[in-house]
Amino acid sequence: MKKISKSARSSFINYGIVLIFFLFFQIMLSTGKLSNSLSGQLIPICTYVIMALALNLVVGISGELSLGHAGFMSVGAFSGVVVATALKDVITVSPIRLILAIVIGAVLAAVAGTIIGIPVLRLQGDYLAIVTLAFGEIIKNVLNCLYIGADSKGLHFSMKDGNSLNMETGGTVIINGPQGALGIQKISTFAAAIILVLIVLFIIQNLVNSRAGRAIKAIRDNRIAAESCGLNIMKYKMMAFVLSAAIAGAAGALYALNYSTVVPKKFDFNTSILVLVFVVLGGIGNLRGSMIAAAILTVLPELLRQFQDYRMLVYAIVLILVMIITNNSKAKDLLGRVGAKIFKKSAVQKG
Amino acid sequence: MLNYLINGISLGSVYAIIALGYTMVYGIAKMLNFAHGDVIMVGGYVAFCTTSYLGWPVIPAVLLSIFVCMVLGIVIERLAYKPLRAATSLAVLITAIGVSYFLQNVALLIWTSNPKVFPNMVTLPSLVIGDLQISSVALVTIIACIIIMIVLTLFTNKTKMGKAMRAVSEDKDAAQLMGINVNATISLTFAIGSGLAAIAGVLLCSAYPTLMPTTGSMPGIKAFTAAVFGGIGSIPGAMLGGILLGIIEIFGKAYISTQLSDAIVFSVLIIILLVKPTGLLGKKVNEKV
Amino acid sequence: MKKKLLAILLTTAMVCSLTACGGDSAGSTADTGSNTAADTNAAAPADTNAAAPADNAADTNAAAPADNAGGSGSLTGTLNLGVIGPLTGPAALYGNAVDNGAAIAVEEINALSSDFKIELNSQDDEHDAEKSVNAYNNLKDWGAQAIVGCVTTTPCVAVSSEAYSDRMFMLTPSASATSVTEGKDNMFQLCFSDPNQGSASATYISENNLAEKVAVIYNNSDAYSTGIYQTFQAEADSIGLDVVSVTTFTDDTANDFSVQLTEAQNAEADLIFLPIYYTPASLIMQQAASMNYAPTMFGVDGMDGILSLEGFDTSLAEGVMLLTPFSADAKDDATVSFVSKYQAKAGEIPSQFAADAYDCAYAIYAALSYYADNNGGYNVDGVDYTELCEILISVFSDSNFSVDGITGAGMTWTANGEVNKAPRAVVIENGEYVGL
Amino acid sequence: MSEKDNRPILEVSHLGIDFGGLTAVDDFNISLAKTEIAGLIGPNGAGKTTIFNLLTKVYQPSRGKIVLDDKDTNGMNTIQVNRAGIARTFQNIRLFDKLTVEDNVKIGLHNHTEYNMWSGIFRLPKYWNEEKRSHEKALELLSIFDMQDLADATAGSLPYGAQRRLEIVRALATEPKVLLLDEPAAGMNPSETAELMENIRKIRDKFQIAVLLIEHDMNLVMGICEGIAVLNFGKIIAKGTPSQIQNNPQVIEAYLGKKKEAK
Repeated sequence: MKKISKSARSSFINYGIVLIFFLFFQIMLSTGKLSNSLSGQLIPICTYVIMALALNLVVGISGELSLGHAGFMSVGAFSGVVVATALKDVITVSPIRLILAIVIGAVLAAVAGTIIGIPVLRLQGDYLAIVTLAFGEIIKNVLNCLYIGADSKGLHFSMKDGNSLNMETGGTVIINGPQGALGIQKISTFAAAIILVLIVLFIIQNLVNSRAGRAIKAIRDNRIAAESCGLNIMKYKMMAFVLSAAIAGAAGALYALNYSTVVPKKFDFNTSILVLVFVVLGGIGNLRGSMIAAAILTVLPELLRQFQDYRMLVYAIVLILVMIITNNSKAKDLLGRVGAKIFKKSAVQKG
Repeated sequence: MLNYLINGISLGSVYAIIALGYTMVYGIAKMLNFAHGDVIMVGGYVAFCTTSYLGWPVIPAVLLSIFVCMVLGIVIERLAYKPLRAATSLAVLITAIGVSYFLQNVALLIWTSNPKVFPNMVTLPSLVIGDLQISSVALVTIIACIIIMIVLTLFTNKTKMGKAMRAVSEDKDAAQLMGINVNATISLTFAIGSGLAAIAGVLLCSAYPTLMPTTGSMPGIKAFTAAVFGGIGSIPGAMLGGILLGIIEIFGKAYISTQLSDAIVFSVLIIILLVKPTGLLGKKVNEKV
Repeated sequence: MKKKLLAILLTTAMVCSLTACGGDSAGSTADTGSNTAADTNAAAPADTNAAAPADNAADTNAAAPADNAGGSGSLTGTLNLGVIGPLTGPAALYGNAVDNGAAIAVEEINALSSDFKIELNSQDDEHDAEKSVNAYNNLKDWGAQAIVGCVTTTPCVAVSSEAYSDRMFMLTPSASATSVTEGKDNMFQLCFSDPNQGSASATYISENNLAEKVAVIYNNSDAYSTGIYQTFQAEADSIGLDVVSVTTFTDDTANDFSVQLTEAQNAEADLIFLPIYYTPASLIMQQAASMNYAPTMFGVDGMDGILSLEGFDTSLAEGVMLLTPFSADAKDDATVSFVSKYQAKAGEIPSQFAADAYDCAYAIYAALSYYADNNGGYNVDGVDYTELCEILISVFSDSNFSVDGITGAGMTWTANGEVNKAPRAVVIENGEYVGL
Repeated sequence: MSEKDNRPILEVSHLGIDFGGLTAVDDFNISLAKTEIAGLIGPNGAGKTTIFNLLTKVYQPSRGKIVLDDKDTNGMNTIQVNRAGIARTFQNIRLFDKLTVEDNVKIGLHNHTEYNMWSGIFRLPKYWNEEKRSHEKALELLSIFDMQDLADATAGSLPYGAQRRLEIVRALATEPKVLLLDEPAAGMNPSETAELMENIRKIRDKFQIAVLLIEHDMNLVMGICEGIAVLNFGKIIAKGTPSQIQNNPQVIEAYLGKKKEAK
């Protein structure tokens, strides 16, 4: 039971961090001490934290590189928007609409994840990465051609253009191809975002510390040995992938409903990479690390607006350095030695 | 119809040249060099700067561009990939993505995001056969592609260095035991791959003359698709995959939908990988248990 | 010239004194009108104020209507004007043009009078809605009182709805979709709206009998391009313009246009409508030329700039027609002056984005002057942005308020935020824009 | 407990596989009694590990039949074979390096732990009961090799010998009927090997299973194996008891003789 309590402690620390984060900013917010800039970023921060957790489930826990996670985010975002907008008059209580939008966003993203996962997860390594990338592009491409409108008769779909939705006069176009979703009612709230972060943390942490999570990690560590132990490889890979897709979809819905507009282009390869950077810098497989990395790296560029030109460059260099340092024994040794030297020196100076 | 075919082959030839670089590097270093597409972009910019700003003639400009890219390829390999030779493919791929972003952003700082119009490097009249008209750029691209493939095939099969490359790609440790300098061979491969990228860059930009820091990324991804399509690691496979992909893209645009042409291209990749996971001409490699 | 120099010197002196006493009033507590310090400021420099515009008449574009002359209605204080646009990333071209254009206008306005200054703060949005909202919030923290922006459509839709609920006035130089202004009374456009451009293009083509059969190639992944196409198509259908081929491309496939051009050629289109930006347009022209296919190319304002594209063979653009509000080759004094200043500042020929931004700054200045004239003076120091928003909305919706800018004379606005100005068709001849 | 059960549990007949025209294993026949300890020996490259890979369906056999406990394994994959009752260890150790020792064993117990993903996520009573049971079971299995104190250590951090032992425990946890050990004594010193021999016997007796092992250490093979098959160039060249094998001239020439000379 010692083992369980150890992982449980780590889980509770994570919940605690999220709650402290929430309380701190909620108090700042209600006392009006928070700058507009920061208060406007609270929900995006939560979204990226959730995305980082979702991607970590695939990259860190399941050990497969997905380069198309923004695609699932966009499926969630657009389906969430459609739900929230179509039900505007039916359900007037916005929190219920938000929950519904997030749930349906997650479900549709899970469906997308299943459709994509079945063929993709049969592949391994680089192939899997490139195919997820391809799927991300396909999703973007298809959404760019998707038009959805709503009128009294229900929803109308078209893949051609907004004119061919054949809607009654008075119908609203919810998704307008590359112009994306327009006129979204902002119903995401900071509290809802934090609750979603907590739920996602709860799901991932409990999964990881259960039978299924163990199996997912075992497959990551050694696929052949896992097979020889009778583990159903596809089942557990799918579990991690689909769950991750669903979480990304939920994050997408939360994100989209925080802005009045959202376009398919937002969820491109660059966004997938951005989330990957969070995961890598926070530590692959390290949930807490990726949460913190996501939060800091979302706020930091805003604080360093004047260095905007160099931001992506710095990201790139940091990405390379982190990979080399964490994966090369020589570099690790060197860093360790330098670290020890500095530590020694300061110790000597102090002494 | 025939016009579409010619356009497809021409576009496909560019993909094929890029795919050759991908496939060689993958064959030897067993890594997906994501930054390959951005080396293309660097090649394009070098050629652009030397011809447009310095007024160099075409041939020296292309040669310099090849040289710069070869050096760049070796430097990238030494600094970023070599330390990771023992690491997981995940780590290497992430690093390669980092290198790709690095190159793009350096280019953004040097050349800004303003698009540059690439000067026409092939100033020959276009070929007209009856109704059919083949632009000189397309012709040069196709011919260049064929020559490169023949030279590469001869190189890997007949020369000592080429044989060393094949040995390294089969088994690094065994090759080392046989006295092959593995590091030098890998560097050579990166140099050749990057040199090809420079040629591809010049040809790509001649055919589609807009040059931006992101110019290389989409063709790079598509060329990788082509390499996988043809069977990664196989030189004729890359050629075949590239040309087929070009044709599929053009025909997809012409007969299915211009909006979804990328979706079509990527769907083909996925279908191929499902039906034949090693690509059209790829060999199946069993994991040693 | 000497007079101008004197005015500038005086101005600088006044800026110093203004910032000195404006320091505390910049805080949120200051009330409008009751600030005595500001009042004395308003009274003292009346002469310089009167002298400067006379000198710079060409540039001020007779902003304030002449019915209310006299020093009593002068505008004073310092306006915090925010600019939001993509200063980095792939769309940086447009954002930087807007930034420079607005900066030139602000320099000129600040040189006009020592009483009224504009302080400009440009924030980057990377052509991304999320970043744009961040930039907007950043500007709010800085104390922005009105916004010029956003430059691109999608960010503008996102920011304008934030601004709508905050009550912050926005004037966009270039975000042309109707969704930008729809249902938001605080949001005004200085550029043509997309429907305007689309239907105007269709009408123009039809009325001038430019073509029997029209092909369209548009960017399906771009909101601007799709928006114009849709209204073009609708208008073409209603006036009976024969659209024989419609093909698309995306940002990712914006290199090979052989299929689109072949289709247009096979459909025997004698005009291709290109509601796209000039970079892909330049490729289309090049590829059409290599196919020996020479239809009339008809563009919209995004086509402007094609002649200054680095390395572009301008002979390919010969005969291209476009509807654009601005051409850098116009010979009127205001344009010539703007172009030379812009070249000195940015080292390139200004695009319509720059010109629109330039006009935006002047339009806001003109609106405030108009209000000051009609209300016996106005001091913007420390004015809450919500108050300024209502003032600007009322002025911009006022049918008597008009602005003469370098992108159009006698620009007026409708209450829903769209601009009324005459679209100008130009044709490219001998590598220059020639008005039609 | 050392009572013999002579009913066959594993019957392999005419097993063979070709790799691209090259015959790696041909006409391999073996029969394993229910609690037999048998050895598979032969020079390097003789195809011993290939046979393990065939038995566990890592490779699908080109021909031949594998019958486990009267069930034909034809058409089964690795996973199904394991569930049917064949567990194995690997020549080049394949542990779940980043998992703890206990979790490694729990992976072995995976198919004998019964609760689904949702019970795990929502921590339903079933989760607690089953986790408790598998925790106890894991410690019990680890205690065979006195490894219960290492339960919280990371598998990858264990010394070599302990890693080999953990692999055996993990294989045992899947509750096999036949246990395949691929060079279990590799890298162990003589005293460790002796201990291992003892433990293999103990395991056989306790779990009543058959053990087939590949080993180069002749002391171990001759010491515990009841039957031995000698493989060379993918074919069986001799079969019999340890003493029969030791005296078989063919074997001595092909394998033992050479080995002695080399030494």
